[in-house]
Amino acid sequence: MLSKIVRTVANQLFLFILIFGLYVIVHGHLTPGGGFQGGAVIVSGVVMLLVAFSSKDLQKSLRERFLSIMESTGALIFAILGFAGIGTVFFYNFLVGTSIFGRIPPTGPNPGDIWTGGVIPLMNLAVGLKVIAGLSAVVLAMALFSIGEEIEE
Amino acid sequence: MRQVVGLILLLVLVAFLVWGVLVIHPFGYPPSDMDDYIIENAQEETGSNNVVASVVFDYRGLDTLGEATILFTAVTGVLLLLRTRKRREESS
Amino acid sequence: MDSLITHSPALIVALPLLAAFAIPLINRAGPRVRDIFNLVIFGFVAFFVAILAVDVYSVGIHVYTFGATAAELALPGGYTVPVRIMFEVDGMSIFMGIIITTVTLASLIYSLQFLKGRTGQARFYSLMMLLYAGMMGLAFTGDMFNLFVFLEIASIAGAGLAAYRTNMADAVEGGFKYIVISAVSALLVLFAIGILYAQYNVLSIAALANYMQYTTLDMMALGLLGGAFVMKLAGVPLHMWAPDTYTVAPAGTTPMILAASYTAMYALYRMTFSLYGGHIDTTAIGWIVIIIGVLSMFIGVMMAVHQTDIKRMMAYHAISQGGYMLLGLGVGLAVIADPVALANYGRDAMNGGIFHIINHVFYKALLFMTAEAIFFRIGTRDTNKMGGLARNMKWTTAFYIIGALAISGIPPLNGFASKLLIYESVLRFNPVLSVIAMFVSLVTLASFAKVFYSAFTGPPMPAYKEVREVPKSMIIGMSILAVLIIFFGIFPGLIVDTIVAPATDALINQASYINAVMGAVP
Amino acid sequence: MMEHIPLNFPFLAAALLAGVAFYIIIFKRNLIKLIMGIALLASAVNLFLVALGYRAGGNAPIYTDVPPGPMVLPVPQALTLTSIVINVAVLALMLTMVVHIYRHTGDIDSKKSRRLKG
Repeated sequence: MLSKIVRTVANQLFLFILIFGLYVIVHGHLTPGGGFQGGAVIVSGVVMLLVAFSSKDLQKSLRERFLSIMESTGALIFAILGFAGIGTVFFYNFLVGTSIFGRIPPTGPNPGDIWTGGVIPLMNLAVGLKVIAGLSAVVLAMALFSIGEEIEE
Repeated sequence: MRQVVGLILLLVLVAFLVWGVLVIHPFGYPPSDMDDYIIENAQEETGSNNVVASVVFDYRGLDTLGEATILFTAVTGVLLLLRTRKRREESS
Repeated sequence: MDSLITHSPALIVALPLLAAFAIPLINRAGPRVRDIFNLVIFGFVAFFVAILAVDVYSVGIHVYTFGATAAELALPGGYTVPVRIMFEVDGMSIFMGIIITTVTLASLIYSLQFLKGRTGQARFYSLMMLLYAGMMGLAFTGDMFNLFVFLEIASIAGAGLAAYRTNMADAVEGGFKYIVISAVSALLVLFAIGILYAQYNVLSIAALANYMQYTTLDMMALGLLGGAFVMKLAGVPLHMWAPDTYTVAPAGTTPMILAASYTAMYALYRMTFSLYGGHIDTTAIGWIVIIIGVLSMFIGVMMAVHQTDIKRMMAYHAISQGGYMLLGLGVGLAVIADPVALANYGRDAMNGGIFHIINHVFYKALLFMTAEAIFFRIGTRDTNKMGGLARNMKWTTAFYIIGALAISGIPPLNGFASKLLIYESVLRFNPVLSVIAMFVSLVTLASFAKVFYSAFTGPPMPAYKEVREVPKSMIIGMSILAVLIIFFGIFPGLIVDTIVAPATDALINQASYINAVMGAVP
Repeated sequence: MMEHIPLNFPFLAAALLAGVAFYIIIFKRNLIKLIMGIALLASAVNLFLVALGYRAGGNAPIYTDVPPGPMVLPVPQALTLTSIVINVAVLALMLTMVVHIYRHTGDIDSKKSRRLKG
């Protein structure tokens, strides 16, 4: 547990890190970034909280069970999105041309449209969810284990 | 003994790699049959402006599923190894 | 049904992945629901493997392109280079698939009661499914980078499982050794993939084989790939991890980790036959493979003889038996350029080497399971502390005898069938090698007989008077393998004709592997 | 052949980085240093992959408001992304195991902790 100044600043800063990470995830099909990168940004925020507060405090608000479910959900959504293309072929981008994220951008340089990309934005979200939960769980579990705390199944 | 074998192995590997640097294509001028197809058709086929994202999630989507799986595997492994032995769950 | 067959390669990999992701959620409903869910999913997967096998044996190579507009469409319309990831299932791939699926089924059933009352079951099963998916993907894939990804999935899942018993220091060390070896070898593979990609700008194995020029860089890539896969399959100069890891891995998973090292052997064959075949100096490479094989055979068995830890002894025998497979395939590779010698004995040697993979995985899996059954009941793996177990553990003893006779090449069990094929064909290639192989087999018999006498016969030790037979699910798991061993031993000709010969043909016939993807492209 | 060398310095850097990594993996006995060696080898491979895809004067392969000109190859970037995540996963698992080994033996020297003789 660090000083009050650090804790307050970390608390405020976490919100901005969260927003930036979500921005990177959501715009993954338009700008550099994507689910993995944005997820890693948010996890860096979690690590910051872990440093500022003690891992036991963090465990109260961020339970391993919750993280585990969240990770499984993210992975399942991703795999099911791949599965959903099975009408044609596994991993077929079946949303291109439909009304959900289905717009096709003009060929060549363009300003970018968020409603493009088919399943790619959805997969980015799923992967983002998975990475946030997975890496937070790893960091938290290692921090808790190193101080000899009990880890939930 | 181990040191000598290790040193020889190391020198052979490094010499091998440096030799590879000499014969590889010049930096900045790679062959690009497959990538040209992707750069030209990614927008039309996947609707994504970010060609890397279209490679990651569409053209090579299975790799990304594998990658997500590896992350899942590692997290599962870490949580499996760091489990505490105090409580016995599922005693049924 | 047709669409099921078309999609079966994807489903075989995707269903276990989905199951693995879902297990932490399903586990909330209780362990019984989770076990049933596991078995049901695995039943479906086994069914898909079966229909895919029938399809591959009757129709030929099965190509499945992920994300294309049609599954068979390996090349994008009007383009000459494959762009997407594809699975390419030929006789050899489905052969590995059959091995892995059978062993996993036995392990899964065996683990049901083995794990009872232990912690971390949900994650254990999750990792088991992931290991299965990783091995199947490795066997099916037709894409270099995808091969790397599946190699890593199998490695990480295997390491996590090997270190499962974290209260034992040995277990964590065994797991750590495994993951270090796996990580280094996977990075070497990735380096090689980068080198190949730099020159040809494709990643599909068939396309790479099609464009292969065999430049200096390709030679480097072959060296890196060969080193990495020999490390992963525990070939002799790089075998040190295998005894540690096999010894400590919990029962159900030791056979799977063993199978994982043979998928690395499959990858080695895929590289030398399908990717580089026709360009490399096959005689020289073949002799290198033979030398590694003979060294593994000899050093493995010599290290095994004086072990007192029963699983460790079996692990050294696994290295030694791996040598037989390398010997058989090495002889085939050495004569592949010579059609007469290939027809005379080269093909038989390869049949023997490939047949030995399935035989060895089955009987070694059975032996590992009996060793763990003993450990399960009496809590030690030291053969000097065992004695008289035959009285109380009749089934386990019977399974041990079947496994030990099979590994020593005693007729009518399956080890005899494949070893005879190897002896006969290698004798015509080089008699010295054949004599070494027979000698190794004798030492193997001696070593297993010694353990049998010290562990199972004799008066029962006072401490083990109350030892009972292991639970039913463990016996069922072992008996699946025992029945297969006997069946393979009685009908070796049938097995060789139906599943082994297509695998050999798939390796020898590089052109059909390339054409399945590249089609009529010149 | 020789005129490529100044141009090929990214490849040379990758090769030398791999050399350092191999040195650490072969000679260092501290398990944490071994893991660092593997991480370094992973970095070398990633650097090599990214360098493969560079096209002289190329832009990032993203069409959103891209200036005219050639684009660098997208596939190596995707491969590198995959490889980075894989290495994170491997490192996490390896570090967990080292923590356990330290718990059991009180030491992270490979000579001492590998009591099992091969």
